[in-house]
Amino acid sequence: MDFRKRYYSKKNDKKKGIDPAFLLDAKFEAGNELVVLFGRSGSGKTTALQCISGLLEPNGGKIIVNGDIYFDCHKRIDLPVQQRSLGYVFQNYAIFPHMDVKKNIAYGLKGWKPEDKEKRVAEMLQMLQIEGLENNYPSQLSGGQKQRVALARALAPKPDILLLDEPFSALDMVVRMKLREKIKEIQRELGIPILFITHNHVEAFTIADKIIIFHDGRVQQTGTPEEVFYNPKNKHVAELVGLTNIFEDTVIEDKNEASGILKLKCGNLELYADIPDSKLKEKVTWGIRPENLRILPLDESEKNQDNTIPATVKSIVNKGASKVLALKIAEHRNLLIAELANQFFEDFDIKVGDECLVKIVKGKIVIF
Amino acid sequence: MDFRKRYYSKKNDKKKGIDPAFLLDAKFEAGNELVVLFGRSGSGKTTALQCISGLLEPNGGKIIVNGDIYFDCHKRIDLPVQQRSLGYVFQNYAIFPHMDVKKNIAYGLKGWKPEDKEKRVAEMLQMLQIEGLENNYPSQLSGGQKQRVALARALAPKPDILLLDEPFSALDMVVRMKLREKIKEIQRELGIPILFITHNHVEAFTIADKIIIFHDGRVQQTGTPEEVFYNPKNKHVAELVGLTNIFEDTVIEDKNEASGILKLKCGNLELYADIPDSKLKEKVTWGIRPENLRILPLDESEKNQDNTIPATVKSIVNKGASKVLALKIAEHRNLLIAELANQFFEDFDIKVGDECLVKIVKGKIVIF
Amino acid sequence: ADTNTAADMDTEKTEVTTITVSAAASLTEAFTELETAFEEENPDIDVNYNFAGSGTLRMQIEGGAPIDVFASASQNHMNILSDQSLIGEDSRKDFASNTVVLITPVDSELDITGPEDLTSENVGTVCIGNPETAPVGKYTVEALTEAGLWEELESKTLLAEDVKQVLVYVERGEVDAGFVYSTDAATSKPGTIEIKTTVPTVTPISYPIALLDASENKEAAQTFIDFVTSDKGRTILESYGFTA
Amino acid sequence: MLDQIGFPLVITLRIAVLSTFVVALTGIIISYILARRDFTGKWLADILVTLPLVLPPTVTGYLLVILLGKNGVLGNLLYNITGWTILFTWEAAVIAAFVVSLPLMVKTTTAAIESVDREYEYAAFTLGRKELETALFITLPLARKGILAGIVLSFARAVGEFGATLMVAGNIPGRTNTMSISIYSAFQAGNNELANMLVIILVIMSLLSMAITAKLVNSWKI
Amino acid sequence: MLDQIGFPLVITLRIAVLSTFVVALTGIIISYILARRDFTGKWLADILVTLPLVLPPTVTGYLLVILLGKNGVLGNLLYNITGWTILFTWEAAVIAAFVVSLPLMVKTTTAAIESVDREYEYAAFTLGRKELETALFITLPLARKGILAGIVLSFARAVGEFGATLMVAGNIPGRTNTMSISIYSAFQAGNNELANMLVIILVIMSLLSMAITAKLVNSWKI
Ligand SMILES: Nc1ncnc2c1ncn2[C@@H]1O[C@H](COP(=O)(O)OP(=O)(O)OP(=O)(O)O)[C@@H](O)[C@H]1O
Ligand SMILES: Nc1ncnc2c1ncn2[C@@H]1O[C@H](COP(=O)(O)OP(=O)(O)OP(=O)(O)O)[C@@H](O)[C@H]1O
Ligand SMILES: [Mg+2]
Ligand SMILES: [Mg+2]
Repeated sequence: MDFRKRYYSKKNDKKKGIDPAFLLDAKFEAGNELVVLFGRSGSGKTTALQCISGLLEPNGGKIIVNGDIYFDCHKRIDLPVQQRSLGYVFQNYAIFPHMDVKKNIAYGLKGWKPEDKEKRVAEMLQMLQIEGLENNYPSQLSGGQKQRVALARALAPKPDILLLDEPFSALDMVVRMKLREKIKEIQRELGIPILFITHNHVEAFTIADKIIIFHDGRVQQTGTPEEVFYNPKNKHVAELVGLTNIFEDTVIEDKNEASGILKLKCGNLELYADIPDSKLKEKVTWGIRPENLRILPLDESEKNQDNTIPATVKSIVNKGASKVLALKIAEHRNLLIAELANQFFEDFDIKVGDECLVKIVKGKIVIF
Repeated sequence: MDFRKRYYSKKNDKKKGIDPAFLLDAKFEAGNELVVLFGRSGSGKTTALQCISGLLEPNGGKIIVNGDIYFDCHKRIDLPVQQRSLGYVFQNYAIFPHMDVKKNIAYGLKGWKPEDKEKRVAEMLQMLQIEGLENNYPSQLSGGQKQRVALARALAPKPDILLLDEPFSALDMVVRMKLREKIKEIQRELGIPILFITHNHVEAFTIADKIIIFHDGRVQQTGTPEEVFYNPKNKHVAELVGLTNIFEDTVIEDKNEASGILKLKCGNLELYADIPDSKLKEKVTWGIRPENLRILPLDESEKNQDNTIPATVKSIVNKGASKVLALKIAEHRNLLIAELANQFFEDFDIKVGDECLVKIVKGKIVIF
Repeated sequence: ADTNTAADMDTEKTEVTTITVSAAASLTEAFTELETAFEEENPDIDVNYNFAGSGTLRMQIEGGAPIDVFASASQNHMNILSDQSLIGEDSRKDFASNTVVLITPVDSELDITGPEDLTSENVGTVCIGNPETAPVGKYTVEALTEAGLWEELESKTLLAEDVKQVLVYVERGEVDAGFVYSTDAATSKPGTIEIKTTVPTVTPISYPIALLDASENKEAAQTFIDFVTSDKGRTILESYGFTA
Repeated sequence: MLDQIGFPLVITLRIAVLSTFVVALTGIIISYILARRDFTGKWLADILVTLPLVLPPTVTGYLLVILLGKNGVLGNLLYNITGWTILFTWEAAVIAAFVVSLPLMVKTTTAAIESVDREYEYAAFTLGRKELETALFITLPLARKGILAGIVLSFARAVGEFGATLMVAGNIPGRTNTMSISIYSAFQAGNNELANMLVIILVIMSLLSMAITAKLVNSWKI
Repeated sequence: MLDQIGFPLVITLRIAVLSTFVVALTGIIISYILARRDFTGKWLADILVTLPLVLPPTVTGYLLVILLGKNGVLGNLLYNITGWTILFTWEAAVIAAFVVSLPLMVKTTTAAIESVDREYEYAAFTLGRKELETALFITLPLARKGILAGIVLSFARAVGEFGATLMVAGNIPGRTNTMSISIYSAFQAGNNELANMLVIILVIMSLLSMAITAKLVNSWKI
């Protein structure tokens, strides 16, 4: 897949040669796997799905799914939506308001025998836990129920490719977990490509075979969840995957064994990091995930260890299973954010205002 | 607040005396604090907000906000929506399709001076990070952008009560985190009640002053996030707050110091737990959060400790910052789910199929 | 220049009375010319016409329309008003008459010279006015009945709501023959119809005119009626094909 | 008297129902195309369709006579092929009713279809449904309020149609005298009693038919 | 000739514009009430509004004459108060046009308003807007496609109106001879040249006006 789509804010802008308001330039591969499209709101994920589905005509490039050319700008191919055998869950569901749940779900089952239809609908109802609602009209459904009807409708005809635009956004965790499993199962069973948009980190990480990061209409990085989450390529990706501690510093020492030394800008602190290839005196952006920071008691013996710096606790927020600490480092403007399992606090009682040591684990530092 | 609302699947059902398809029976208090409504999809959260807003007329009960009677069945009071001074973010946004972003946001600013309006709109645009989109029409916005416009529109007039129906569901984590802070800030600044619906655990936990758990139209539990998440009152709440390990067993020994002993049903294992008041031979449902399970190496010396049982690892799923283990306990049908920070696995290498010990921390066991 | 000043002085002196005359549509052109002559003679009276089918005019009067004079194309409508005492009986006069003619399309291949030829099998549809709504139809039916042809012809007749409709059908060759007033035949598109013969009618076709009882300008209205029935008026009407 | 009422009633119903049926069908097709397609000359089509509305019915009738008469373009063709002249038959009245009520149907339905959110159509496309199926089962049912309004207006107009009908169908007692024409005749003849009776029957008939149509269209959820 | 065309053109435009304006206003109000309110006798209101459509215009005209004439209920009242008879004035033509085009406006607009998602109105309510404001700035703009269709239909109908107008306003040259009536007269008098000319002008005028209306209404986003 490699296509472009331009949006203009006014119709005439195109003719007038005004720059488009938004330009999507998407280039990625997706095999028969579950691909998560991940990106900021407004980065072009929905637009990408719409181009693939054929609901939007790209301005250029080509879209090939499993060898079938869906769209090719040069060969002037533009397969009609109907022939693409899609299952598409729209971000706003778009379930038919004049049909009840049953009819909505059965709508894609064209040419099926009535009893097969019946069976398939029942299967879907059960899978999505909306049994008992089959005769409700959309106006009689809750938000999450609507979303599940949209999912059921898209899944029912066993399509050749699934495009899911934030399909679980309105669902509670219990259904959501079950459905994540189901979607993975369906992917394995049917061996089809599934493109999945989500804003949920855990969802992206657990469900994806591959994650594609969008930013401002451009693909920034592609890779397995581990690659993308643990080794973001640039600042945008890093921010997106929750690598909250991002700094910019200068390399002050270059080691032979292909690792360098970074010096924190506003201080006299020196940090060691593994950098594949960096140049002396070069400015680099580096970061570390909050859960990769270690907190130690203010113990003089540890103080002089590599990458261990004193800090003051500015705030502690309980997230349920873990706590997030904001740490002020001496002479540094930005706060360091650390996340630690609640269990940790059982052994180590720390409160706002306390002083402690932060260890920035060398191997976990990411350089962009 | 204490009101009832019945939905009938057909109009005539009411007259015919058929049971309503759905009955909401909500009874809760909400002061000037941030209250999260938490519950399964279809449990009546949106319905509750709609009753409070006045868009639905409850079938009975009363709704009093800050001393103002919004609705009282007996006194026949039903304050018009317009006089309730609400900010309501609809689950499906409902932003006006024929107005651009600016006009949408300014729509509630009736009677403001033009320059004040202008200023407030600019403020909102900036706060919600949708600057540059002010002249776009809703059809030219992405899902998340629409949601932010809906939020901006509701917040702009500085209402006396905020009703937010999954206001962040379509937003990426970066904006979401900022907006969580903003909403808390607004609550503190204006000192108004905010009712907030979300399906996100972390969001509920971090943002809420108080959580109200809905299940099937009824309020199950009310309390601080800690109370609700760590001490769910019943199975429904437990499931909802992610207390995934739930079992039913019989109390086989009752200790004097007000704690009992539980015996796992299908095994010869004995577990100790703190139970406030339990009766011998009584069946109880108990559970433990996944992050409160400890995994230890299969070390004979530990084996005979209290609440420590051998188990086999069935699956390991990486969630990004932590891993979820499914553990098979000898002779027990259900799997135990444990969640451990990734950091833990650095010291302790465990793979699928490995045997290990699970420690069910006594103090963390919850009895319903 | 003299008359001008006289007229100017007149307008200053006497107030102009406006009268409304409802006249049958077939009188449109004749009455329009009549107005100029009349107003020249009576500068203190301004005539407004209201042209429509006689039936419509009658219904307007029944409904209480502010009309001063009614000039009908049929006695029937005048009679209906008379029965309701809506007209001034004394003022009722016949002021013009007309004749019914048999017309055919100009390219007609049928050999039609008179009404009796219409019974021939070759003749298809014959168009006549609806006797209930168009006076011409009533006269036609009477004439055909008198000639003993009506029973035979009735099945092939097509009723038109007014004379113009008959004319259109004949002009376009949609029917084989039709009966219209001679005055209407004169207005047809040149070279489209052929007048075969004048049909003798049982009752003479006379146009009655009368003052309306509800008129608030009876004097001026009577002046107008007098003018229409005067020699001057007659001459103008005759120039448009009406017979006196 | 029964005869004076019975026949006009039957023929009027027949003409109105048939013409409304045809108007609804063609109107929906034209409206769909106008609402969902872009083509050069769209404005022309729009104008042609609206035209019969601004012309006095008699003029429309006259134009139809010119078109359908023995010597008219269409009429001549028809005559040469079938030896049949449509003028002065009740079928001609159907055509007249069709022409005068089509604008009502098209304008109303086009607006209704344009107001249907295209998202639903797209959803149907992704479910493998062709445009025709989508139009039938998604677009039109969603536009049914407007379509119903169009049908009711067209039916009422067909029933009340008078000027153009008179011109093309004539008034052949026992063949083409519709209610409207009969009422007109009765009024013109000063037979107010009959006229009033006919008006009452016409009104009752129209209301009944409209109520039935409304029921039918509103239940159209397919 | 200019006089034979100029006056009818002006008077027709004046009548059509005025009546369309009044029809649009009252039609929108009636439609809003029909679409958004439940009351006993709603069906009756619905019927009364649709009625003028099924009656032949001449009959409608006749009923209006009876109502507005000196001896009519309204006409008598008016006469007693002002000493003025509305019959046979251009104002009467406005009333006739109003009556015959109101059903078109109401049916079309009611359908359009009913199709507007109430959610938007609710949103406006929560933002403190009264129902009237909401109707003006939310409901009606969202229904504007249907409203436009209604206005165009009403305007066209007012321009083309003939039967009822002739009945209540008469055909008084220089005072009430509208385009339609002039065309009819010219046609009756066999003055085909004038008739054709008038038809062409009528058509052009209507199309222009409709185009302008469409522009106006479509830009109505407030
Ligand atoms: N019709 C349009 N005209 C102009 N700009 C548009 C149009 N539609 C979308 N856009 C812009 O294109 C960008 C991409 O939109 P898209 O819906 O693809 O975002 P997204 O990644 O799906 O975001 P979200 O997560 O919020 O749904 C947005 O910034 C949006 O403002
Ligand atoms: N008009 C209606 N008629 C009948 N039942 C209805 C109607 N509207 C909603 N319901 C039912 O009422 C229940 C509660 O709906 P509600 O929208 O309040 O749920 P919710 O808690 O907001 O769920 P979600 O998280 O999915 O948005 C649902 O089970 C729904 O099916
Ligand atoms: Mg999107
Ligand atoms: Mg909801």
